[in-house]
Amino acid sequence: MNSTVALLLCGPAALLATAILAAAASRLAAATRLVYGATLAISAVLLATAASHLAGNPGEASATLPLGLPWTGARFRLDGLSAFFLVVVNLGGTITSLYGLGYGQHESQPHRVLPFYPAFLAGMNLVVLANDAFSFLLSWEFMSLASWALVMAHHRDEASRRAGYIYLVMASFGTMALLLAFGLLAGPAGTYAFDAMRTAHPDRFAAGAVLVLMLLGAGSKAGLVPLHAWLPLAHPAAPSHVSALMSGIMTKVAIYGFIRVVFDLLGEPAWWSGVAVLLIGGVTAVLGILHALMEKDLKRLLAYSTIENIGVIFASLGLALAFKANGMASAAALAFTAALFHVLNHSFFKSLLFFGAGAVLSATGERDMEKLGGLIHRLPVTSFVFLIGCVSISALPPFNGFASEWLVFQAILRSPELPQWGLKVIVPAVGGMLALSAALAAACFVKAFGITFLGRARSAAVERAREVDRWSLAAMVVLAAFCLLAGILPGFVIDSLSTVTLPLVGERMPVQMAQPWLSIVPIAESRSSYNGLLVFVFITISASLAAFFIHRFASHALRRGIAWGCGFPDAVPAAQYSAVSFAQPIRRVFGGFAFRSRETVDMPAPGALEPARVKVEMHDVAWEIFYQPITGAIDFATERLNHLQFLTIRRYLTLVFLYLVILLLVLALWP
Amino acid sequence: MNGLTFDIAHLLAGSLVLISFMMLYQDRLFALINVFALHAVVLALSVAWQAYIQDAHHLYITAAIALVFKAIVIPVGLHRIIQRLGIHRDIETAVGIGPTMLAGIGLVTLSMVLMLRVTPEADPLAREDLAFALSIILLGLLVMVTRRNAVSQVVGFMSLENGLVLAATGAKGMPLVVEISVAFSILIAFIVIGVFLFRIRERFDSVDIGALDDYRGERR
Amino acid sequence: MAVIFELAVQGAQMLVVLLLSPLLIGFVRKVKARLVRRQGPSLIQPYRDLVRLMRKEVVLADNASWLFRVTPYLIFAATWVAAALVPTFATGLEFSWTADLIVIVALLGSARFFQALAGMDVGTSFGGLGASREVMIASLAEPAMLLIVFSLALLAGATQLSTVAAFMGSPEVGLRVSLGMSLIALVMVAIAENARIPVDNPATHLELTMVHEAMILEYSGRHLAMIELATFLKLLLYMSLIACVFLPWGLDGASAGPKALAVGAAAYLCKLAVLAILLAVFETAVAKMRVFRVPDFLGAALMLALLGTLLLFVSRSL
Amino acid sequence: MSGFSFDAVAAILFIPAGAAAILAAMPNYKMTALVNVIASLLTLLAALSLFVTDRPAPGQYLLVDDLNIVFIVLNTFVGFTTSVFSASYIAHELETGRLTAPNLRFYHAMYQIMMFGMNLAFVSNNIGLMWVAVELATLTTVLMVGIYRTHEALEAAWKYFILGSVGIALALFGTILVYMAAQPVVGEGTNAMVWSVLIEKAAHFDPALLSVAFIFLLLGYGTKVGLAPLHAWLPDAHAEGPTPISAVLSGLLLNVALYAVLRFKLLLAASPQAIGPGPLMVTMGLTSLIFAAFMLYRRRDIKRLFAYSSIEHMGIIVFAFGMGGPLANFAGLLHMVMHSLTKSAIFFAVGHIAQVKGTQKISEIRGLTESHPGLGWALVIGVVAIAGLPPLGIFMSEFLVVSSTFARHPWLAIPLVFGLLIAFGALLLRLTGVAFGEPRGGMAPVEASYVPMYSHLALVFAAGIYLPAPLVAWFQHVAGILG
Repeated sequence: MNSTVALLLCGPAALLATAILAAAASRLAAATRLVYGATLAISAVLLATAASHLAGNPGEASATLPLGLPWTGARFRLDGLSAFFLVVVNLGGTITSLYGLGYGQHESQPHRVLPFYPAFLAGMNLVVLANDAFSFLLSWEFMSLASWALVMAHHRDEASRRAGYIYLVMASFGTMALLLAFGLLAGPAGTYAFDAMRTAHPDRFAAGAVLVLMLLGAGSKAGLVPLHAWLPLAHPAAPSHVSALMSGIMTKVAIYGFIRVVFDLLGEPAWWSGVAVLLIGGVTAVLGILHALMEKDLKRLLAYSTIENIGVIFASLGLALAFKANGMASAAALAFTAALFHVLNHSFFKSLLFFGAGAVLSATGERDMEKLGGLIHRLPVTSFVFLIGCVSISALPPFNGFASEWLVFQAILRSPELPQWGLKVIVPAVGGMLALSAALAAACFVKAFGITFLGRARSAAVERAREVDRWSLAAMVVLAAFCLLAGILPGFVIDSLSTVTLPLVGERMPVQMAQPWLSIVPIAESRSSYNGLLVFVFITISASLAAFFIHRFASHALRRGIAWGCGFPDAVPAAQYSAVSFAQPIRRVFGGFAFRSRETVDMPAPGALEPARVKVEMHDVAWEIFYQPITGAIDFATERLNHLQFLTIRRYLTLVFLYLVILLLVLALWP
Repeated sequence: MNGLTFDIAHLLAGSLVLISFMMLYQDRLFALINVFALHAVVLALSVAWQAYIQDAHHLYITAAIALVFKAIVIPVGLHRIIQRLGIHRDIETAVGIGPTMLAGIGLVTLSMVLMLRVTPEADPLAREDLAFALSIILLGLLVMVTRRNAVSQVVGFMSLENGLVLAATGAKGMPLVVEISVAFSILIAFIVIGVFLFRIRERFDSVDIGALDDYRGERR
Repeated sequence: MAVIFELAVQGAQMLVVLLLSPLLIGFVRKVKARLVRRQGPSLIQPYRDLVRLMRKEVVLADNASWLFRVTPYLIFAATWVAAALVPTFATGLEFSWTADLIVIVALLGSARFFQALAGMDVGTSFGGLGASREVMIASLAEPAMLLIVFSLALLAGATQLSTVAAFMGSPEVGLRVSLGMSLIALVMVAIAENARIPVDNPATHLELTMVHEAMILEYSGRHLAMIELATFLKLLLYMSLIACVFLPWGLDGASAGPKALAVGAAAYLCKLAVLAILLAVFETAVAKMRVFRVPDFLGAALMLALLGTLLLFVSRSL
Repeated sequence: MSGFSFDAVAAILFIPAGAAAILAAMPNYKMTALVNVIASLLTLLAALSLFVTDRPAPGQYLLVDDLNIVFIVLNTFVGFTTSVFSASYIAHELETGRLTAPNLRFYHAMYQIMMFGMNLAFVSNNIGLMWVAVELATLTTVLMVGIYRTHEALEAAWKYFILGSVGIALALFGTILVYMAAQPVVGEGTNAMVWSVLIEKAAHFDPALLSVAFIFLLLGYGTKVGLAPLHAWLPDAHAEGPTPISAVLSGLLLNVALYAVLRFKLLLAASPQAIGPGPLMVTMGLTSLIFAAFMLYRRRDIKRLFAYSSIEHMGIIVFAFGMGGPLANFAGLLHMVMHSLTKSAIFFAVGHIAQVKGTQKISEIRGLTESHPGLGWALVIGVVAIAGLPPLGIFMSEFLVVSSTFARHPWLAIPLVFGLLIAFGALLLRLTGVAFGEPRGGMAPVEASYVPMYSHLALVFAAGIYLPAPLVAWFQHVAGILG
């Protein structure tokens, strides 16, 4: 039993112990501080361990406990992949706990959050460590269960109850899909250990079925369209720091599951599997961000943008699959690295943004952007870090979001070397989708920041807003710093990812830290290169140069006055552009096919006094196509079958009698 | 065994099936009960005959129970109940006589077919017995499901049980036959008392769906 | 020694773009004025405007935040860096490898991002109007631009502008349909990005039609100067982009020595002049379109770019 | 056979019988409750002693082997916990006056007789004796279901009684047929009804007779297992009887009938030419599962809801045993044990909830986790367990059933998973309504006995993450026996 793994297993154990203690002591006043402090410490230890493993790169280590499935035992294994995802999980866990130290104080019913929060963290850690199907699924579903309990924390409002319900049903649907996938991988003999699955290669059809089932199972947890319906309901319903965990971290655990099975256990992929994943990823990215643009609830907007990022990640995973299937190891390594890098980045800025939303929520009590505005004056620090989050997620240099998307595009540019025509044509198209989603993301977050923090206050709640506590601010500032660092020093991250990519796609990206001036060069400098650090330095220098010159040689006089606004008299704040009106042009452009949206204007008759009204009706197409029929069918079946509860005894006897006769007939006709 | 004993046993069992058909045909309660009394008598005879040919004396007890209890006590009791509940005028078949008869014929053939698949090595008497018993049981069930009235369903159940007794006695040296027949008599007593005491009104299914809904909040 | 020379060249380029861009604008305006038989302002009018603006005091709306005041410098810096990284009179500059074409597009994206935010900061309805229309246009223009980048990169096997330019200069390019399509798409995108007619009218202040102007409505004084300069730089950037990709003649490595550089500079000026005249003619020829026709316009660009990319495979396979 | 071990088996039978006699005579209800608990405890101890002592050789009437010892221990354990629960439950019923002291005397006596019947059914080595025992248990439960004398209670009892009697008759006919099949081979007399003998000789029996017999037995005992479409009595009996009885019905009586079915399945499996029992059981299992899953949605009465979930789980278990093979049988056994524990725990909780809220209507119960955290969270854990979520025991069995089925017969796994998901949706929907939201209904603090339900849940939880090696070996051995 390897010591590292032992240490890593003690972590979840400690977390579970914390959960139990929290359940016992959750009504104490100090409980919040204690619990989040404990989780902070534990996650930090786990983070350090995993990071050192990833950096030190001593290969794999495994351990087996006499738990779980009797004849398999609970197996755990630490390799590059799980180490990386452990880093992601526990980095998120650490910072979220830090945030929770402050934010948790606002919780009205702490006893509904505190016990489940450590359990949730423990579940995610265990998923990443598990090395047999049973432990994996157990931890997976335990993770869902804990997060469900957290979603139900505010159980008094109808919305979160509904969210929780849909969430857990979808989660167990996903688990069933994974269960079937593992059933196929394990075979009739029931060898549930991953090591055994790794060696046994399923035939083509089985492999295809496993891929589809993984897309269903892991995809439903990660939020791939059309399995995303639960995500924008559940993530916002939870307390904000939990939303950050669910959106920033849990979706990544789902991606880990996908990678573990498809890249590791399944053996050599078929080229069409790449096509499937690519297309789903591209569509998910575009639809997700379009939905986000239409939202006016800040947290729901963030949840939808999570869907977009998941799409980007899956697209580049699909690219990696396609390259791997054609034996282009270096290109596969590039795409795979890009995906993992984006995983890390998204965990940074999505957590940051959800923290910001939480700060806004606790400062104003509002999630609806139509009631916010002008917060930049009230929450200076929060607004600044939120702005950094927005810039990062909009993939703008020199921040981290751009670095990973740039790598994705570089990977896409390798596509002409692919032999299959389908891929040759599809990959650039998907590239176009990704570019579109990136541009829309920028639009979306201009809206998110502009409506929430800029302009004038739209409600009295904003006037009373005060900057949030130190803990929350500290957490957000740390994340913002990470966003910048990962953006200007991408080479460091890429190199530390080499231990992950090497075993899974058989190749690694060239060493980046050796490059002059710390720039990153995926293939060759003559092809393409990017140096976030220099770009950052140049922009800073030239901006400050300009500022200096102007203030030195030109005027620096300044006068405050009322807004000009083309000479219109100062209108009420309600006259500002609102979230909906901001999105209107884009809705006109894309709404037609994405939401089947229709705008109707009813003008009053000339001289009539009532105002003209604009009605916009939009449809959640995925919901209407996939979910309503199912619920309808179930409703119909229950309605029909329910009559059987109300038969008379004679009728029940008749049932028995007929059944007997039928069986006897079967027997009589038996060969 | 010699042919005569076999023929007599065969005759008795066959006539039991015939009487079951007669039951299917009745649509008045009193008539039904009388026919059932006849059924019980014939059963008693055949059981006694089995007791004689297997010279298993404990079977005489079964025969006696059948005669006293089923042929006399129960029918009389049912007569009284019917008068109490004042339902002796009801026409109470849920399914028409014709279809019922057809179904009955189908059931008999079915049981014959099933039992003929049994390997001939088995004791021929047992085979015949089983075939007849099976058809009696199925016919009894048929009576139960084609009649609306509690009393006639009780009758159906009892004829079904007669079939069981027939089978049990037909099985050579089967232990516990007496105990079982006693247990069944008690069971039937329960049912009859249930009909009588609990005032399960005219039918088992008297408590209509609406009522169930009101009581259990199970309305859709 | 060589390093110093190269650094000098790089610095020279930065200054050149900075100093040349107002002149370019002045030139375009002059030509447009001539085309409609007007005298028009002098070539150096833009310089005068800038200086004047810088001297004026800034009138700041009451609830303008720090972001509003920082933005102009950010926009200017981002655009300037981007412009400095596009080969103008020489390729392979000292820092040209810090950013490839994608990064340059993204840098302009950052500039736009902040400009839109600044537009919403004061909280007038016009700011929001401008911002929302701007991001709508960008949401179509950027993918189109990236698809153009794809087709160029697929052709040249690189997104590094110097390499692309060198490749386009080399004989093996030949005449390709997809290149033509990319060129048209690029021009359309450039028109949209620079808020020129028919997408937007830089000279208008008519509320319902303006996009770019609406965002910077609240700016004044030195801030406005910064933004104006950034706009000039952007136009120059796109022109030099088109020049170095589609008319890469006379371009040479930065280390080629003074003589070659002089040739390159001369060639560059000619190209700029040609493109500017073309732009002026085009702008005088067409009328501004309704805002909600713009998506169709850019959609066409997007389709052209995608088509170019796909045709590339076909032509490759032949 | 060693003297003590014989005592052990005898004790399992005579302690309940004797206790019943005593209870029938005792006036004071507090005492009766206590005696009831003590008797159940003693029976449990006797059952446990079967592990340590060597077992009696199979006799004419009694038999203890690896298969039925599982059932015996489970039976006596749940019987004991239920008696503890029923003590507190019944006390409350007496206060509210739904039951009177004489009722209680009757109730407790009946309880012990029922335990006697079930234990007898398990240890009997004789198909006739088993039949008698099962009927005894059934009749006692019928009487207990009707104990409230309300209209619905009588209605339910009557339905149970009639359908049960028909079941009895069919099962008896099956038994007779088995005897007829055995008699030519084994010879006349009791031997032709003794399990241990039958199993050995089964290969030589007449396959046609055996097949007919199995159909009758499957329907007869299947009625008691509550397999659709023979289930009609089950929901009402659960809903209208006293909750301890609902717990016993779901937790134990269904297992008794299932045990009988399994025994005869073994018999049939031993005779190759007869029809395979597997397909029949798989079909019935899937039917019950899917049917019950859909029925769960429209339920308004909380006890009836969980009654239907019992049908669903019996379907899963029968399916698993029908699939056969070491994995599926192991899963079936595990699932049966887990279901007994979980479902009885749920009924414990539901009983107290119904008492404190004064209603069984789901629509009138809200926000339990807030008004009564102890009961509410117990219900949440119970439902989470019964819905097959980890880290609780049923997840493990469902994991094994589904994955092993999918690996062998993919097309059978699809409807299985479908049914599981449908049922999950319904249970969770109801749970969300009952356990969360604005509290509604009676707020009075409840003096509940939390020990039984939480001990059950603790066991289920433990089994979900850790099965002790001896238990596993033993289960695997039994699974091997079941073939």
